[in-house]
Amino acid sequence: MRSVRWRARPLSLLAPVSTVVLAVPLAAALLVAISRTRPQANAVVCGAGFASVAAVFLTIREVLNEGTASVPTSLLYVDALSGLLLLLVSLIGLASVLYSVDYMGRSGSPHEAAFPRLRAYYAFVMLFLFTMYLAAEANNLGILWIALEGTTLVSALLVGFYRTRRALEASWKYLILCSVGLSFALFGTLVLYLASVRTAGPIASGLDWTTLVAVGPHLDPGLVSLAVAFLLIGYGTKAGLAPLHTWLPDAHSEAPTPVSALLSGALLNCAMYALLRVDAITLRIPGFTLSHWLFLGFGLVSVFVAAFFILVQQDLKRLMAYHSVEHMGIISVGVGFGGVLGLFGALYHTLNHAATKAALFLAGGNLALSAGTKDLEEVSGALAALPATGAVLLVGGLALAGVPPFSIFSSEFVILSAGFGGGNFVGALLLLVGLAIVFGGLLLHLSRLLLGPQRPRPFAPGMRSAFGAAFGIGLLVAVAVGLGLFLPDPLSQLLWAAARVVTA
Amino acid sequence: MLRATFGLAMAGCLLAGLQGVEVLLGAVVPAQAVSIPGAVAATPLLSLGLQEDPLSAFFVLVLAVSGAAISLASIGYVDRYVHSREAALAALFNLFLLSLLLVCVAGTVFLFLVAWEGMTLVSYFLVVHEDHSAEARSAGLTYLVISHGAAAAVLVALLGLSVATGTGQLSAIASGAGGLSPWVRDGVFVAALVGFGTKAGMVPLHVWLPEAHPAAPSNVSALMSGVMIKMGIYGLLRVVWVLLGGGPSWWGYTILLFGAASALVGVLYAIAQHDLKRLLAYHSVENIGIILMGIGASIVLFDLGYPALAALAMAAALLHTWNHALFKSLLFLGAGAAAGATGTRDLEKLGGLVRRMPGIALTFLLGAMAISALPPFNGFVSEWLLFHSLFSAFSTGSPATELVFAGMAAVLALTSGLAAYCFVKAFGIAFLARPRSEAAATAQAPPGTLTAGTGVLAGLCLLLGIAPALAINLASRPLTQMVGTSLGPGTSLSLISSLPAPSTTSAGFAPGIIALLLGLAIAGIWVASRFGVAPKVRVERSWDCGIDAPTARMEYTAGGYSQAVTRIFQEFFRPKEDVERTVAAGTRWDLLTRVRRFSEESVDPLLPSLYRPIRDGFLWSAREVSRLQSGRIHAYLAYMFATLVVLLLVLRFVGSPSP
Amino acid sequence: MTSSLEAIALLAVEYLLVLGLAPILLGIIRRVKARSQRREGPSLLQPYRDLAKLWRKESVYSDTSSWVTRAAPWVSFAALLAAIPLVPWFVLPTPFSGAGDLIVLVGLLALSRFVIALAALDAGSTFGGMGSSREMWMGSLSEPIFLLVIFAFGAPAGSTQAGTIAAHGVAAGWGYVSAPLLLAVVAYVGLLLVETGRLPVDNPSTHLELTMVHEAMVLEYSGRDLALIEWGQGVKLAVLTGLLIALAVPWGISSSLGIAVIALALALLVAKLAGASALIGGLESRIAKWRLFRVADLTTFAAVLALGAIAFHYLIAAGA
Amino acid sequence: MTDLGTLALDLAAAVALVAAWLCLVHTRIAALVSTYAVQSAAIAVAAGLVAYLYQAPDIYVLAGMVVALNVVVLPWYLTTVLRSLGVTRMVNMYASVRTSALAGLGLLLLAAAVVGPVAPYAAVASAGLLPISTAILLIGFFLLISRRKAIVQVIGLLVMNNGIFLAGIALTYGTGFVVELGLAANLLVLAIVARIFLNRMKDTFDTVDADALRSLEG
Repeated sequence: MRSVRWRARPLSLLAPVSTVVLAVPLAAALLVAISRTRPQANAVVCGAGFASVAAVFLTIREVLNEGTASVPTSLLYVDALSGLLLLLVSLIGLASVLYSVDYMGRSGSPHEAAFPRLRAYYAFVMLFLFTMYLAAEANNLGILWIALEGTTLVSALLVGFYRTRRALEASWKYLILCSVGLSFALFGTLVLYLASVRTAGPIASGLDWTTLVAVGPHLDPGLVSLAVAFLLIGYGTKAGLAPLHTWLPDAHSEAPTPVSALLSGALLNCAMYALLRVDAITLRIPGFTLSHWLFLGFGLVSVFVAAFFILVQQDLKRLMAYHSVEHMGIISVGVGFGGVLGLFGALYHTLNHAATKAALFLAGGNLALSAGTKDLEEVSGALAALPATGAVLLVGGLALAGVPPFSIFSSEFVILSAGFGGGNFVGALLLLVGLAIVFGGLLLHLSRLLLGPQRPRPFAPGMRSAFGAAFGIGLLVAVAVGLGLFLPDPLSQLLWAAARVVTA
Repeated sequence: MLRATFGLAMAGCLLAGLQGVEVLLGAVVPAQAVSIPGAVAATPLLSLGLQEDPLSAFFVLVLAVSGAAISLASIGYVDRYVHSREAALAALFNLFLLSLLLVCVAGTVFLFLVAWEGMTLVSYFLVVHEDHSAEARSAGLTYLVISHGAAAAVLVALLGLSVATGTGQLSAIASGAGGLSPWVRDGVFVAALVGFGTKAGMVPLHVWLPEAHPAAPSNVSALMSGVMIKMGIYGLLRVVWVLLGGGPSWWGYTILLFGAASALVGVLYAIAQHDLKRLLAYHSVENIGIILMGIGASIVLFDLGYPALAALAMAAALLHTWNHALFKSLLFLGAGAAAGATGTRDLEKLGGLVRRMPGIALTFLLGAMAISALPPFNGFVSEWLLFHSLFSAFSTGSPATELVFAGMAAVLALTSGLAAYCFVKAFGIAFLARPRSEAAATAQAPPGTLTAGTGVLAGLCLLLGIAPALAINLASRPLTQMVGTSLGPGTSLSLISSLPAPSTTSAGFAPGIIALLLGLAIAGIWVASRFGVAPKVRVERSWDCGIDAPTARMEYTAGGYSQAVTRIFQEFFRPKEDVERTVAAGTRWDLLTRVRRFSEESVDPLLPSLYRPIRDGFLWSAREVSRLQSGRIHAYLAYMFATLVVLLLVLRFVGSPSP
Repeated sequence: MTSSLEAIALLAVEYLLVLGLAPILLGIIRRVKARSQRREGPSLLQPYRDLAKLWRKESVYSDTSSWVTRAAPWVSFAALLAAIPLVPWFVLPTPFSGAGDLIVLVGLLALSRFVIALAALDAGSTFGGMGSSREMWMGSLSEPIFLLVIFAFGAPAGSTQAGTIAAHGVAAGWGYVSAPLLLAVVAYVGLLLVETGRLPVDNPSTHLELTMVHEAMVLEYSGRDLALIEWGQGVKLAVLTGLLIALAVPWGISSSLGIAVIALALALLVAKLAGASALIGGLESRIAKWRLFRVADLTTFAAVLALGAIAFHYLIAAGA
Repeated sequence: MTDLGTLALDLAAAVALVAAWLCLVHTRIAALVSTYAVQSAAIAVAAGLVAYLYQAPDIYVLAGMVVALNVVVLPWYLTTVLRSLGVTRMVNMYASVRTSALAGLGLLLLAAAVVGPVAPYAAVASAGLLPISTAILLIGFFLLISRRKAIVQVIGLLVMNNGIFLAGIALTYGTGFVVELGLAANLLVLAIVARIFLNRMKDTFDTVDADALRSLEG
């Protein structure tokens, strides 16, 4: 933590630290591609994971001090909202990379991959992280779109990494559905640009966030609402909002475990981030409330649809995937409630959900490894058999269900306060009902999975001496639990600043 | 190690209790924020503050006294009867106490909710701790899910108040809630009644209670039934009286009616139970109903403009809260001793335990008399107060109120009569006569601390029955806090004292004198029996109509005992009878058939008729909805298409709705 | 207000009176029933002889019974003794009137019933269980009626204290008589039959297994314990009859402590008690025993009457 | 700005729209590919016209890029994919040709109805461009929904992207060079990634019928 105390300036003599954030995964991808041995590749990705976190911390420090971080080109822009996404991606990235090493990277690891394939896997993971960092730092909405489409392309390959029939099916659906969705997003972006051009004239920076925010109050509401419709369908698909979420359970359940964690914890939030940027622009238009109703509507539909799927789910990873739909819905509802409190709650929730869900996916991977199946019907009594993994699943599961004192409860509390405070009683009540159903569904599964009688077939030993994986999961659990009652000042500042980026 | 843990719990309870007494006697504890940097700074909504006002202190005291006794009993109980994961049980037990305490002293909405859900969660783990069977898990899950729904209602109530008054501090809400619109107040009331009513076990939201309480280890059952459900009462009082400052009459009538329904339904189902702990659990429903009747009556009387009478009703509610905490903890501990020593909770397999565990039997009997509202025990005092507050409606001159209240008094009397019926059965079948099973015949005496724990509680039941002024004095500050007036002077701390007679009626009750009379009468009989030649005493077999040796199978069974009531309330119980007959060879007359086996069970009709359909409905729709994820990418694309088209059409033809 | 010494003296008189008269009330009822059946019947003093005989006889306990069996008659009797001062017998204000009101009286009767019902289960015989179940069942049905009756009697006086109600009646004179009072009295009589186990609810003179209630409970008792229980029955009858008298026809109860007035009040009381017992006996000899479960019908009807009395109270108040 | 120029622009857009409709009625994949090429060419022409009419030289580069990528590279690439997959030439559709054709008309009407009110805001004089590009987008989407073969789905995606290109070029004078280069690169990568999966699909399932992928449900 001492590194945070460094002044950011000396480092920025070479390049702004925000650029370092982008450069690290890109460089790591190259290094991995030319690595010769397994330990080399493992070392590179682990190093990149830690380096990214360090660079992100420095960037955030700069953001907190200066308001924005310095960037080499006007195509990039880093403010508190970006900083939050960077933080998320780097943390989940680190945990997932560390897990990957123990899960499939080291020789003798349970899912050990052949070296050339491992190399490709690592390179793609690094590229995946790069595209997400790029999304966070993009100023131009076009670049943002490119970065998100890039995440689709790279992660589709990662989803299909196992080359099984199911993985192939999942990745194909993921590719097509998200590409179609993103095509709509692109169309929406163009319409937004059209609105910008009509207001600010045909300038090259017309798609820049900074420009759009500046001209925001003068944008034409008709064009913007058309743009919002397409952007919401587009990025909403990627963010997993129902009924556009159909790719999500497939991709999350068939991807390798660390990739599932990345998809759920980081990728969905990148799409939500794009939506927030759009929302921020529309918020500048006086009297423009359409996007709030859309966020609210999609959010509630997502929560309820997910709730039903959760009730009858039979696959561990799909269960978690539907919880991602649910929580993206909650975030969306928070955005829909609006106000700086609603946004604060939504962003706080983003952080909490990312950490919790990633931890759950990784621990779920452990469980699937030991149990030899993801089928919920076939696993029970895991808490006694696998105390550590079981405990993480228990804590994570309860946190996910919105039980205090874990962090998700706190953010849901804030979101509901924003709802009641903003006069959205019906919305807030519906959200509560949805959450109650989800709670029931999740606990139904958890109680059998963890507390039920031990199944006759014994559990296999999981990963051995997996310190990295343990560290990664521990880090996430610490975040998921700790943020419930304790929000460190810098983080709280970051969240408020990010919320004000959207609302101010 | 285990001993130390429970010892620590007991010490903690005693300390908390002392603090509570201090507050109740007039000390003022300043509200304070727990200083966690960041959490408070992030948003005032998420601040964690503690407060201990008189109402909190009263419930802290309720918790502390029962908690200390249960902790004492737990030392031996866990040592003897819990055979797996004792350490986890001990840890959870202490966490449970902590969460209960936090609920009482939470000073902010956020902390209250955290503690509230924490309490549910910890107790859930305690419920599923002992037994890994599907039934126990299902009981736990039912409990957890219903409680969570209730917590959502609590959240609505508190958050609604919080945002309406713009503060998360409970103390600040109270001062800001006066100016709220009736709609908001009514909404908060309904949400609070649903939320807290569920936790308290109010009919028809009680279904979780008889499932969950018996499944837990008995020391935990004692804590759940004795203390945890009181937190529902605490929350209701906190919201309705302290935060909202009372409400319109219909709030009171609503609570009164639900209370009466709880009392009656609770006791009737208790009678039909043959599982000792389930029986006790249903009695919790009954007693919560009695407490709710007091609360409801106080709201009505306050709204009619009689704060002194409202104070009387509220005193009844508070006193009964404490009394129930004492005797229900005692009874569950006693049941735990019986169940632990015999390995069964089935009344039909118990019996004769009075000889195997005389100490437990005696204390259980005292607890049973207390819960049956018999003088000179504490249960009678609080019910007397409640009868009185119901009677006092005569002085309000409102015919409707008085007729309703008279009806309620009849319900209350019926309830306490049936409770006595039920406890004669429970104690008589479980502890008296011949053992009905091998296990009961060979039961070991329970550990000393367990008996000591029940002994302490039994002593308190008697003490508060003889000198209720002790408790009423302690309740006077909470009473003043809620209804603005207490029960007036004349309450002294002497052991023999008279209950204050409200000025409007000239009724009086001096529990001390009644106890003295009882004592003198018994002494008199003893003296009389010393006169003359003491006749001989002989011990013989019971009369069995001349059959050679009476056996346990000839005893009256629990099922047989409760027949009298289940028969006349047949429509209500809808018992499922299972009769197996064999017809004697060569006859076709019913008279010659022989009933081989007869079993009867009464299931709570709310479970199959109200809750199961809801659950099944959810599952059914979930299965239907989940067919949407058909696996066909074309379908998925079509969803997307449809969404887009709908969105565009809405945009075009409806436009953006205004806020 | 009376001094405490006087109060204690009056209390002693009350105890002597009630304990002494209790058996003879049973004797009167039996005699009236016998006469109505054209029998001579036992002497009025026969109950005293029975008690004296039982007091000297040896006690037989079941080998399965415990201390509950031994303690129950004492506690039961003591509860009835404690109830005696709660009833205004012959003087107002009643000595120790602060000790309790009619609700306390209900509680003490319940206590008395509870312990005996428990003891009935102790021996492990089938009859005991049956009697216990029935007795407690009837008791639980009678309690709400008792409360309603108390409310109905208490409403005009604004008190649940028997002494206060009686004083109200004495002061009001003929104005005390009203329709609600009549309804309440009828309801109370129904209650009295149930509480004291008279016909048509229970037949105290039967020992037929299938019909007995109270007798089934105390089947295992003998000797002094049985004496206490039998005597207790008499005391209970005296207390409930005395209460009926005080509430329904309170006139004649002395309001001062002069010797002459007290003596007159005492004489009146004895006469009223004897009359009431004779009435009960007469009533009993005119009805047959009902099926057990029809008791619920009786109590329901009594409840209707009592609630009607309360409603009437308001009708009259509104008319006045 | 001349009327003639606007007319030419409209004509080019109309050709692109007709090409999209044709995609709906073709039953052979090869024809689909060549129609796609024609449509791309029409869009390239539109781009050139915009560049000429508005003196925006960078749009020439864009037009060139469209020609290179959408008219030449992608159709060629698709053809090789088709050949290497060795699938049958038929399209295999859920909706019949007649239904599809009517749907094409309906989608145009829907696009007109929805974006019509805001169409006059288009930067370029022709008010028809926004509805037409929206219609092409929707028709591409419809192709994706109603055609079973995975490769046709890729073509549908490409048609959608053509609609977006048209909108981007004709309505907004382009969005900046870096962005457009990125878009094009993405399209190319998409095609490559799709081919990877198509090959695997062929190897694994022995078909490229996307409808065969239905084991993940619930």
